[in-house]
Amino acid sequence: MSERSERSRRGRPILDVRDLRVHYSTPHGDVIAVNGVSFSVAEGETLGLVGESGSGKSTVAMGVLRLTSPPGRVVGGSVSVKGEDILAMPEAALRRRRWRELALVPQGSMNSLNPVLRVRDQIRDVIETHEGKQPRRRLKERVLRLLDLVNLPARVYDLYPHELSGGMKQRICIAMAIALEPSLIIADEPTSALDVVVQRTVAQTLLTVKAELGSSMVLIGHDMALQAQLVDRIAVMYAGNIVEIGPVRDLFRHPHHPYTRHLIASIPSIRERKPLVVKDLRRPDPRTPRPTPALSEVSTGHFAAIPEAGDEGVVISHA
Amino acid sequence: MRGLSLGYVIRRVGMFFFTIWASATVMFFIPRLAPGDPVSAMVTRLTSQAGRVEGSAALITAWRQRFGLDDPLLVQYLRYLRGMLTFDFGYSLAQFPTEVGAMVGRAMPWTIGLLLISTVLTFLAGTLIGALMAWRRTPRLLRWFLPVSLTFTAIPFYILGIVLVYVFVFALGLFPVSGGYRNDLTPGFDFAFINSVIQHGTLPAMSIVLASMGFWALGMRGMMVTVAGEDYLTLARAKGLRPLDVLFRYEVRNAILPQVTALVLGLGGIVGGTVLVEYLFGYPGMGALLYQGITNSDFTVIQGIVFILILTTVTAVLIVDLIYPLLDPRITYERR
Amino acid sequence: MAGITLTQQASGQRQATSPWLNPKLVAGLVMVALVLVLTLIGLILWDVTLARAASSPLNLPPFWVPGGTMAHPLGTESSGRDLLALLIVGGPMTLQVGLIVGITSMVIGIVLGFAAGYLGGAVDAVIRTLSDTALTIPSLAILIVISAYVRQMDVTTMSLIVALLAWAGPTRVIRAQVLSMREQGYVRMARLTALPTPHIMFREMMPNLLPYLAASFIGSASGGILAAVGLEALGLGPQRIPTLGMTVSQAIQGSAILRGMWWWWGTPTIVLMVIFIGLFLVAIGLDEVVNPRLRGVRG
Amino acid sequence: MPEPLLDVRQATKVYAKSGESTTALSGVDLVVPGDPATITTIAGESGSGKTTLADAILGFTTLTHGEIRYRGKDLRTLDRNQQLAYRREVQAIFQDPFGVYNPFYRIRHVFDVAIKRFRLASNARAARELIEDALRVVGMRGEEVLDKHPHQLSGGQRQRMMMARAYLLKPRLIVADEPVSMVDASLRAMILDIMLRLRDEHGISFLYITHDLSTAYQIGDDICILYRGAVVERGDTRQVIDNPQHEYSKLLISSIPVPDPDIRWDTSAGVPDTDAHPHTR
Amino acid sequence: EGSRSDPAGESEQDVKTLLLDHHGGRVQSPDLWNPLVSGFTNNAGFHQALAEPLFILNYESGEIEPWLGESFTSNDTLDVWTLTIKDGITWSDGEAYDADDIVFTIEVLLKNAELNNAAPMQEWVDKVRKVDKTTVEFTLKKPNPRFQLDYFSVKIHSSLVVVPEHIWRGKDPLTFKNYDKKQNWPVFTGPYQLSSASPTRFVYTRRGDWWGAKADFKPLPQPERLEWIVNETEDIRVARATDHQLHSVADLTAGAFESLKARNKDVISWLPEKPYAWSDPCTRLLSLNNAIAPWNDREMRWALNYAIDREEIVRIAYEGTTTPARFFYPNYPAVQEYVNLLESEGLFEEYPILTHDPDKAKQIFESKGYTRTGDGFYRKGGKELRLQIDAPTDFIEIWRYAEVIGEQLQRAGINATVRKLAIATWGDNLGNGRFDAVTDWSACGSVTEPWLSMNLFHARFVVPMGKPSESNAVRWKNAEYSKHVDALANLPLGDKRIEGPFVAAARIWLRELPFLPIAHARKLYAFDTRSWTGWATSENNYLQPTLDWANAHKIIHSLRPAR
Ligand SMILES: Nc1ncnc2c1ncn2[C@@H]1O[C@H](COP(=O)(O)OP(=O)(O)OP(=O)(O)O)[C@@H](O)[C@H]1O
Ligand SMILES: Nc1ncnc2c1ncn2[C@@H]1O[C@H](COP(=O)(O)OP(=O)(O)OP(=O)(O)O)[C@@H](O)[C@H]1O
Ligand SMILES: [Mg+2]
Ligand SMILES: [Mg+2]
Repeated sequence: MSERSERSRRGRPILDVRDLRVHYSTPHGDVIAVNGVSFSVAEGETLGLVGESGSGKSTVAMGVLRLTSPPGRVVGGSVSVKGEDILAMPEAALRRRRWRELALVPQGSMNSLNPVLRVRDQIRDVIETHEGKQPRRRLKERVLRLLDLVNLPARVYDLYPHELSGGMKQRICIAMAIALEPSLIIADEPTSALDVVVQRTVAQTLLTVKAELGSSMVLIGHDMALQAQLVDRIAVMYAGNIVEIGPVRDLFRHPHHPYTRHLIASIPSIRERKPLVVKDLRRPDPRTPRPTPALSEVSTGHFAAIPEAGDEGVVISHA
Repeated sequence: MRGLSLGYVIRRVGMFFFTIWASATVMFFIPRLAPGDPVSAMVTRLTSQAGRVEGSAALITAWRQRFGLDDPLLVQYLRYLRGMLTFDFGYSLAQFPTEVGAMVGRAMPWTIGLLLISTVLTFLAGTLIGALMAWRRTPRLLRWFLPVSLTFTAIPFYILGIVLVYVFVFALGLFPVSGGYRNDLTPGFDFAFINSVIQHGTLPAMSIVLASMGFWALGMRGMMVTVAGEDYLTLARAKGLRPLDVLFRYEVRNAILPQVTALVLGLGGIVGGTVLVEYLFGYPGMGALLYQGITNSDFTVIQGIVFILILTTVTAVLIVDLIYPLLDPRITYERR
Repeated sequence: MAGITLTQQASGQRQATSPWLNPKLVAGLVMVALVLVLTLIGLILWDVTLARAASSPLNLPPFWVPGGTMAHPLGTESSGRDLLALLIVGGPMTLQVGLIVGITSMVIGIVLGFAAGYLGGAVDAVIRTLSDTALTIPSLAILIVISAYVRQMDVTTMSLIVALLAWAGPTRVIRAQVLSMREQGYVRMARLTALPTPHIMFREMMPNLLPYLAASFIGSASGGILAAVGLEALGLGPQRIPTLGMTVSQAIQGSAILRGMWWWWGTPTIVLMVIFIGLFLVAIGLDEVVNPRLRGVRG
Repeated sequence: MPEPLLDVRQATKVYAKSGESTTALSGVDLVVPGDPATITTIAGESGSGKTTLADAILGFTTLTHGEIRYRGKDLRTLDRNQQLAYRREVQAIFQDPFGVYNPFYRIRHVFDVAIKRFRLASNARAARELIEDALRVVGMRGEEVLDKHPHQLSGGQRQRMMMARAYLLKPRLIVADEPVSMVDASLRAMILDIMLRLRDEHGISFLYITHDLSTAYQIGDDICILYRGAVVERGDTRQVIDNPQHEYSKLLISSIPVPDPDIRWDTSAGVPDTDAHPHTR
Repeated sequence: EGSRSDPAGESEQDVKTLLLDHHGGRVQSPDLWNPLVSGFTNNAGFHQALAEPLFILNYESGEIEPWLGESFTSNDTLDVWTLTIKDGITWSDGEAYDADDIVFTIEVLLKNAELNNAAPMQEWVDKVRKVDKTTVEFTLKKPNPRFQLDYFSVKIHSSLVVVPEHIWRGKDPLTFKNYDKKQNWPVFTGPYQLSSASPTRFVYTRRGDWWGAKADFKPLPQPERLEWIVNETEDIRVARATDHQLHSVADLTAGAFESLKARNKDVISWLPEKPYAWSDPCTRLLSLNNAIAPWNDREMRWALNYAIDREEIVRIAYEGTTTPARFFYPNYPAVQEYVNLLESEGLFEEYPILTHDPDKAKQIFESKGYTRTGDGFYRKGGKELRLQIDAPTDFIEIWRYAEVIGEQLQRAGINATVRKLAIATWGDNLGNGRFDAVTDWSACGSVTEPWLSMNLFHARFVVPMGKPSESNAVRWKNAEYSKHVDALANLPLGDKRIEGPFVAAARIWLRELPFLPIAHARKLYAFDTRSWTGWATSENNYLQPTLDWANAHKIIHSLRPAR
């Protein structure tokens, strides 16, 4: 398959997801949240994962991390990190690998911090779990440096999560994610609550860390501008599938799938005020089984699903 | 302190004294509401041994006078308040002239020792079981075993106690049958005495632990279940924390909060003792003392014990209120 | 890959059926219902006046033991009561005690605990003082006073008395919980909707405490049954027809274990255990039902 | 000048904590005119007090100093009926769409209670229609979401439901704290469009809290830039963005990422040193 | 206990130690050794091992046997009594026990109304005087033929205790604890001294210097150590006795006793067969409030009597360990002679008190205008016929028979309820007349002579409702009965002249039936013969078997090691 040849062109893939399928069971039948998603991330690469809200991005992230929890379950596919199958690995082995190789910035950073532990303890937890006990002073310095990296004041060290603003919590999560300098960071909307100044700082931090360590990143997000600035390749999800994937420049210049085109068109501008592009999307019922759309290479390394006759109607202009 | 303002602390401490006064007042009047007094109890009890007590009317009058039971209630009440303020509980009316203080002093260490240890053990065991019942990673075998361990809670306590006595004392001869320690030993901090105290305390403690563990477990399980879906647990798992760390530092730490309140309340109440345990095992504690006090209308004994009970409970509650913001940083006592 | 699907599937079974069909809940309800139904049938088919003292020969073993008779299939005890009749009459009474104590103390505890925690201020101060006072009063003292004034204690009165002193603990615990819940997002949401305070307390906050409340309810109910037995054993309860707990404690007083009269303490203990375990399963099942995040989590 | 809808004067909030205290807001003045309806953007640094301000307006926190007047009346002096009216007229979309749903109920609950409380519909059919209508506006269908539990929705879905709810209530003022931070560009456009329509067709004013200046640029009328708890710049949105005066505003605007992979983000501009927060004592 | 972990010690101990059961509940004041105050627990070894009585009433022979006392005689007018004690008695600290101590004790009692036995001493004693070292003379205010019997002879349970003057002088007899380990207090005359006391166990060790051995009264008793152990539940008592860890167990139920016997072949009781038990002196009653309707009507009381089935009560409440009572005297040969006299007079045919006859009850109720309605209860004028029976909570035996009576009355159409009350409330209600009926033992007093119990129902004791009564709480007033009782009062014990007025009074009592005797009290003692023999039983009936009474001295002296 052509994707394979594409892979060999770029470096060794650090993450390889094949035909991942995740379902949520509900009383009214399974919700097919991820319907056969395949992609890979090369060493040092940043892959952007964008897509409609509810298209399954977070579910993919959780699947990759083997954190799908009931009622969700992985019904098929494989995920390998550095060539090892994450999904088949014994729990203990996986646990040791977590965070050192696979870190996560969760989407709900607001609720992802333990409300009864201070910031310092939550960060210390990861460090000490994976690197063993450390002298208090060294540890504190290290945590403070991390906080500084995400532009947080030192006083945050002693605070509890509920004493932080939304953006601060999100930055705590980021600081935590880079604490162990992991080889792959999955960041689920890591900067959605940050002002652009901080966003930029944090993005830079992420990039620096990445560059220094040669780590890779999957950056889930909505902000196409941010994606344009940060990622190497970009994958577009729609209704549980990747409908287009390719180098960021190519994709921005030549979007193929109607949804991608719409996405790019609706980016607001700061330069001029223009009428909002509003379209009504009609998605398939998430419970009906549907085929995984075949991707074809539209240009080098740029794959897109050819919208079939029915799919054309996916995007309908707002009246 | 976190979440506490000075004003709050002052108000709270004021309430502390108010509550003590209110409870003490209630407990002054309650035992006096029923007909009968310690003297008639004493005389009736004497007749049960001696058939009849001659001149009982004269005896009753003389004692009532001596105990001041004929004084106006207000006078008695003021006398009582003064006594409580100075921790002078006076003489037991039923066991006159034994001082209430001495009786309580004799019984209290036993009760506190036994109940403190067993309450804490129960709490730990029950909470742990409850946590494991709700934990995803609990081994299958344990999963079956845990609810089974709780069926002890379903067996009426006294049956459990008696079965323990039969099995461990009479069938196996592992433990002494009753009492607090061997009588041929003098209390002291030597090995023989402590060993004997432990031997005597094991069965009563065991029956308390087995019988009430289930309630803690159920409560804990309920809270674990409430916490289980939280996002921070997912992140904790993603962080690769050791499963036990996730369990204790994240799940249990959040789920345990109401349990702690209940525990502190329970600890505050332990000086009240457990009548049934002490009865079954002949344990020389406060529960039996209070029970005898109540059935004999021994006002001063009731008042003495209940006053200590009030002090400890109200203090425990005060402590809960003051430390709770430390346990749960989200709490504020800010008025809304 | 086969391995994956296996491990993953184990934790997420399909739940196509209604959550109310939760096996634990159903099993628990069935156990409690079984006690009720069997006793109801018993009320029709069996002569329950045999539950009174002096109505039957003494100390008969169950029918399958030599010496037993079908006239008293589960045997009799040493006051001349028929065990079967005792179970039939005592079972529902025991449940009644448990339910009255559980419901009353929980309702009071919930109302006061929520009011104190959510409203704070003076309400909190008053409720706290009341509950702290109640915590220190030995129920025995109250019972002695009350029993001196009523002609005869009945099950309801006694349970109410037990309950009236059992609410303080739940109140304090619930209050503490509410304090930390009241800053939750959905509570704000409800305030934004200008929902009346009782609605916020009981319809928004309370359901999220349900698992814990269910557990405390079971705790209170069975605690109530035991407390009642304690009082009955001291002679302060309803007397003529004993509850199950009372039968057991009379068996103990009558040295049933010593005398090898296992049927005397054994059968009521079994029924008691069925009730307790039934309630216990209901509590566990209930929180799986009401807590949507939990469906499928085994416990 | 007609009486403003909302008038915040000298709002100051200090979080006190053993020994140290954090000033989240210091002397913020803010006016939201009601007639005609406007969208007032509040932008600013993360942690600069935006949410705190919103909380104060919504009555979830009390100010240390200052007052908030709604239609000329101090919020603290409202009686019961006025309070109810205030709730009816001032609604919010919260920053964190994860905690605002009661995990116990299905999604429909937030709609149902609002309809019932504010008597928006006379019967179930009408209610259902109202809801469907509101959902359609945010690109969702009732059957898809109403019977789900909150944890079954994605972040963006939850945020849209919040918007739908605010739409349904048609209040006078909506305090929207980062309402579009978790939705994709296409939906974002859709939601912003709703805001515009609400403003224009229904006369609903917005306090639009965001860090995304490009969206503010598209729909905002006035803007107010908060920095470390204080207002550093205010004015007409377009004027401020096109020609910022304050150092921080300039920095903020220059940091906006460009949606073009070929135009690199200007990463040279300095970042304010947050460690030296002046308002932390 | 603990002996299991020390088997060598056990056999050693077994030979010399006597283990006795104390079942009055734990003793909350183990440091109180003042026998004059009522809060003192005297039967955890005190009056069995430490303090010796002057005389012991032997229920079996009906004789008063001397112990510390030698003789106690009165003048002809029964108002001067002379007590002579043995020579050579010494207190445990070596001081002599003499007339001074007795005079001192009596004077203390005359001065302090709160003390035990103070009331009767104040009622009777005018003067007490030392004649010589071993002789004391009591001058009474009025004649009393029972002066020795009632106060100095362990008639029931205990007796007046003499305290050592040299220790007690100058002490406040109300608050003096009389306990000091260093000085070997308490000081009394018995052959044992206290070695340790706790709420659940009392240990006494034998004194080599006991006066009785020196004075050739009796040799030292065989047990070297006595232990009274508090056992709260019957199960534990039985289990311990099964294991030979208790040699004497008091007051067992039939079932417990039978199971003990089945496990421990060495166990014996007073009677070898059912009812096993020895009869306690206090006959169990159903007392009715004669001051309130409808129970102020003698026919109604008789109707109740017909409704009650005493055989069933004995069978169920007592599991056959006692016998029905037809009169309020206990089941001892001396007083039963008087009851037999009533039988020979035909009184029990005239008043068939033991007859259970529901039809008769029905007739009476109907003749009184009661009709039985659909719910099974009699009514008159719309009012239900009710009877509330109060029983004290912690006297299990007393409420067990109350419950059976309740059931019987229910069957007979009376809405009878049984209520258990705390002892203080129960006693107070009883004294003040706040009751319909109680199950009690308040006719208790006579054991060898007939007057005492009869006198308790003398009309002069009747006080209005709401005032505490000393006796006759049933508030039964019968002048004629009282006159006959008065005629008995000053006749010497055993005098033939007693019979006439006795039968006359009994006739009135039977006709009126102010309260119903139900059953003889029973006390089931179990004795273990593996270590010790010589227990008092019906076959070896040198004394009543009451080891918790002050007469236990004689039993302890009679015990012999079995091996
Ligand atoms: N409960 C609290 N206790 C102490 N400090 C608090 C508390 N809540 C907020 N703060 C502090 O107040 C400041 C302002 O917080 P706020 O949530 O208003 O910021 P924000 O402008 O909404 O930021 P963001 O855009 O990141 O959400 C922060 O420094 C925060 O740490
Ligand atoms: N527990 C669940 N039960 C049922 N359906 C679920 C559950 N969790 C998520 N879903 C559904 O799965 C789909 C994918 O959700 P997911 O959270 O992966 O979306 P997303 O792409 O991350 O969206 P967003 O950008 O809005 O966060 C959604 O339609 C959602 O409703
Ligand atoms: Mg998502
Ligand atoms: Mg905010």
